[in-house]
Amino acid sequence: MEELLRVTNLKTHFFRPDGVVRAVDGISYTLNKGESLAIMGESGCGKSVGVMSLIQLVRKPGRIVEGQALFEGRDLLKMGKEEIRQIRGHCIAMIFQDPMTSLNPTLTIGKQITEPMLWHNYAGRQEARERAIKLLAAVGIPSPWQRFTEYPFQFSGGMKQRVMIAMALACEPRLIIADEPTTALDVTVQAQIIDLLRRMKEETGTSVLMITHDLGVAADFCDKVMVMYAGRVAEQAPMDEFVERPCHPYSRGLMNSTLDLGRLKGRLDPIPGAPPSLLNPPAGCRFHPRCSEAMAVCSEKEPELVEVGPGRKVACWTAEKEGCKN
Amino acid sequence: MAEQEAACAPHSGLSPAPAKAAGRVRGVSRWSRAWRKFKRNKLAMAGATVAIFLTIVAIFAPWIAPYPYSESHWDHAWEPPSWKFPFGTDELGRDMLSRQIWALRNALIIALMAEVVTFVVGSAIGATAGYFGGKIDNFLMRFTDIMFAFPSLLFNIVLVAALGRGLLVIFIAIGVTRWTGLARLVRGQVLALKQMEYVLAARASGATGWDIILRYLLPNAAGPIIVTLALGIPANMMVESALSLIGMGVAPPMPSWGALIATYQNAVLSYPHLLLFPAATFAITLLSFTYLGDGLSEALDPKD
Amino acid sequence: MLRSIGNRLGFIVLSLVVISALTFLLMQLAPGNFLELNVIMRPEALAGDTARIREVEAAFKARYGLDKPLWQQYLTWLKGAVVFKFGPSFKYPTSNTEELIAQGFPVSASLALAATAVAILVGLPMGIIAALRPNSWIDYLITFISMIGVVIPNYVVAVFLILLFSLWLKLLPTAGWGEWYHWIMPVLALCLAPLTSIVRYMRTSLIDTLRQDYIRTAWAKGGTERQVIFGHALRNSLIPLITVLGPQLGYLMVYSVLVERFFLVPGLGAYFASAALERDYPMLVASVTFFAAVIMVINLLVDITYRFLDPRIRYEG
Amino acid sequence: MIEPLLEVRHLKQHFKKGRARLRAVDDVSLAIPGGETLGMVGESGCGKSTVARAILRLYDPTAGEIWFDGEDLARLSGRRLREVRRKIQIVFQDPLASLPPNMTAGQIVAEPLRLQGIGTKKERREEAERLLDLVGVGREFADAFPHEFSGGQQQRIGVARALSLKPKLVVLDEPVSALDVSIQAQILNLLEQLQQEYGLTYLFIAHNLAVVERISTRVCVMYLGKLVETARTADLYQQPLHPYTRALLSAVPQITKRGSLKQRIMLEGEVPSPLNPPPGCRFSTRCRLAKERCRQEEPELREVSQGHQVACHLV
Repeated sequence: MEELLRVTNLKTHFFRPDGVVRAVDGISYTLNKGESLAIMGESGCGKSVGVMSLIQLVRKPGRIVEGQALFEGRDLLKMGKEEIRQIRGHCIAMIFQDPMTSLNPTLTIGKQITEPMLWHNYAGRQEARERAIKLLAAVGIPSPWQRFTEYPFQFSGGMKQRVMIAMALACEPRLIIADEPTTALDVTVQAQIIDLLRRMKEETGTSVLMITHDLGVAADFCDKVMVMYAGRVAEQAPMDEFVERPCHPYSRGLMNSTLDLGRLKGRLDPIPGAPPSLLNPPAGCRFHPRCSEAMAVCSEKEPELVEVGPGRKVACWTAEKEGCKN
Repeated sequence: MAEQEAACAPHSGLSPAPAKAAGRVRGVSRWSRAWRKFKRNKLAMAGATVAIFLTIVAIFAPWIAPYPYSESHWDHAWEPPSWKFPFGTDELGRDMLSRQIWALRNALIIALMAEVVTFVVGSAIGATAGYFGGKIDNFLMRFTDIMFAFPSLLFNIVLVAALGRGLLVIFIAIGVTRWTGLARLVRGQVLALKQMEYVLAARASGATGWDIILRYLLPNAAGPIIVTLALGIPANMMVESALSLIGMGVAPPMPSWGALIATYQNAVLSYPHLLLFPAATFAITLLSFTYLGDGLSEALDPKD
Repeated sequence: MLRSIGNRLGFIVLSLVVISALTFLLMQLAPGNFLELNVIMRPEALAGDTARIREVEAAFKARYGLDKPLWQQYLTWLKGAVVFKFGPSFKYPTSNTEELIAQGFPVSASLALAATAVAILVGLPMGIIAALRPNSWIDYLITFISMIGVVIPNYVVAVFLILLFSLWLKLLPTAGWGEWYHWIMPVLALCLAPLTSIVRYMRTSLIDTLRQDYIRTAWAKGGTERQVIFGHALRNSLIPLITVLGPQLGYLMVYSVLVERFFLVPGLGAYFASAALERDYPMLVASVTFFAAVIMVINLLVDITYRFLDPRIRYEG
Repeated sequence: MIEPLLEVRHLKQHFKKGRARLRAVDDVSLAIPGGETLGMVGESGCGKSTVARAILRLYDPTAGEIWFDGEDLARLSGRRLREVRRKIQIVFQDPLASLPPNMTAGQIVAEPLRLQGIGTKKERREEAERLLDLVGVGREFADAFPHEFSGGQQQRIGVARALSLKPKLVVLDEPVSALDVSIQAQILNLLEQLQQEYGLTYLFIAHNLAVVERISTRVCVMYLGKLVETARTADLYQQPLHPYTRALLSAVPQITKRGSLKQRIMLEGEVPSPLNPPPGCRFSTRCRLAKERCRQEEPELREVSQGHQVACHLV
């Protein structure tokens, strides 16, 4: 398979008056053409900042400190303002979490969908209009001709997210970044949106980076998974293997905390404590204060991300010693 | 929870639980946090310092002012600033510094008393409307809207024209035209707080109306109310001086900034100090109180 | 939409009735009345001749209908007010108050409009620049200047303007009316307050808008700075700006009272101030009602424009 | 059948919204036996939170009865209501919004005791510290303020406050929805443990079906202000009868059955506005099986097997 994106040692820090928040602190991963990768983790683990860095959308006081992100062989992080602008919405499109606030309330849906096509000279005015209406129909919006001239507040939450998807697809991007695309939606609507995303992905062959904290959504949609903890990568794996056999103790903890329909068992076995402050993360492995398998070395040296199987990498001293357990 | 990562909200989401030191953990209340923030704000601290200094000067005006405000030194009329009369003298040889100190005292008394009126009327009407809602709310808010539509400066002038130029009349006049804003604010706060889950929790535990007002609504609505009142002080001073500018302020010979400015506007070319000094001291006074108020509003901003 | 405009108009009428009635009533409570101040107290006129004083008083009262019961006086006044006839002034017995208003208002209104225009032309770019470079030295400078405008009343500004232009630079006469250059200082003095409001509003509103999710969407779509800032952010901050400008215009009308006096501009303010001082009640009641009406109508127009510009309100009514 | 601790009969809670009428809860009946947990699920705007607040008498019910411990709460007011209130407590969704920012953790937990006039100040303080230990916050944090805690800790304080009056019934309104998964599991464990220790009865409201399945003895499903199905947990999850329940269950993405969403029952559209609910069965606009009858006649909730009630013409 052809490689689309290779991120190496990406570091994005926030320089705040009270100190440096290491939101993303050296993450590396690859994504192939047509693949979908789930980036998972809890609030504040850096998953959003990590992908926003790719298209240089991190706001001050945040700054990309180090790293490389090769997209079709070109480094996104080294690009100038104009160069990265031509990537955004054209080669890499985004879908955001909250469809309610992610659309401009004072512009018509039609204008907002045609904008990326006009901005990138993808199509002329008339062509763009026709394509936008086609896209609206494709994402399942009834009477697209009429809705083209309507405003976001006239759409329900699920419909807005469909519009966001249509907008992302406008210029036939090679990569779609979906940042918690269904978190703000009800379950039945969430299912509709995931289904739509899957269909669109199959039809267009685009790759997807999906950020989510919902293991169910990730397992349902993605081919690969990357688990992040406190700004670092804990584990990377093909989804099937991960679901069967999570390797990092944190991944296992997540799995044990996640309730699944029909998976009744005794006491839940959650991870104790809470994620650390990124202003001042613990020394050694960042997970060690909450880890039941921590050893002496864990509090001293930070484990490297090592390969434990085909496409599987883990950053954990136990795995380094014994490979993947259970 | 909605993911609030550093990119979206750089000031939230990452603060850890209170550090577990040996023994008890001392919490930091919102008030002490606000104070720390206020102390860091240099403009606000400067404003506060000057404002406190001016307040002390106003309180002790009879002892601080070098001369009585209406004492004439006939042989020193129209004098420019000198060691004896730092701000010069007027046509009757009265010391301009002393007159401005008394003007400050008057302005401050009127501004503060007007704020008291504003606070009492505004919070009573706003709180009643917000707490009871329904018809009472409707009626009170309609009334507030009408009063709000009244051009306040004109209403002040009419009131003073009708009731005389006494100190009492002036501050009541200013107070009764300014309460509408506070009433709306208090009503909004009460309406919002009434729906807060912690108030619902208190009601579910059997809290009565008074418990809720005294322990929940008041302490939590205090911030915005304090800010509004603080910023009302310079605003009131402006109204007071506007009134005296057109001759509807405190009666002479009691000095007032507006009257000082009005009196000497024609003398500006020959005796600029008679206009420059009052305008400057007045401006400094207004600036200091405004910086103080602005600083408070930033420090008490609940957003972070 | 039409229905709510109708409601608002009804409310304006109600407010005007309440305001005028209140002013009318207050005027009756007044301690020194026009006669005492202007006729009786002047010794050279009547020299303590009590009979003569009574005569003059009775004639005066009869002329202005003051011998009738209060409610009747008010109703008569109200009837006239509906067709913009406020009756004769005390001070200028030969002119009706509406004539004086008609003379003064255009001057005050054009001053206020000119000041607003200057404020918009200067304030908008200042606010936008400050918002685009928050916490830079230019932002601090603009914020500081605008702070001065908030706190320093226009007549104090007028003092500094006179000191600067007339005393030190000797460019302009201290006061006067009729030539183009007479406009400079009043407009400058008046425009500072609305300018400040515009700068402060524009700055906070634009900074706030730039933080919105939909702006992030626009960046992510690949918009240039011009496309995102002017096409998305500015547009959304400008719509509510008119709700800030409306009240400013009304405020300017009232506060021009102070500045006009200062520069001897023959606007409504001059009449109003002297009416208050000399207890010219018909003039006071008429001008308070008139000012209130102007302010409320401006606010109504602002509201309608706002509803028209913001699609959310336009469609939901 | 044993006498239920809480029985709600034909509860209606309507709100005026301008000229319209918002039927947030429209004729809901339910019962919870002592010591059990009733789970309540449904999508946003279905009225589940309104039911919770109505039970706590935070509203005046439009119609219906709320029998608790032999008394009809819907008819109580004043002092008697205040006394009954100590037996029912609530935990809210947003952990920070549910704690007063001007009080310390200790004060917050002691507050219900103070409001009910129980104990001296010192005793209340002692009890608050004991409760803070119990929920895993630790008494050494009694003097810290809500904003100084993490979300999970804040929610624990909320639980401690709810327990301070030793209630019989605790209404949990989406208590874990705002928390990260690892914290969610901690709180769920705590709730289960407290229920066992103190014999508490829960009304557990959530939109997460897996969480509800885990903690509930019985489950009821709400749609647009109506109860559409209720049954023992295992019955409901294994044999859902109402088309809405089925769709809801199949819409949940599952880890163990990857790609299961591909075979799910797809629901068209979204929930209609409760200001203007459709006539007949409220689900008929989105129901694939809907017949003419469904669009005209409103189905009653009826028992189809032991303890399993459904409101659908087609079952």
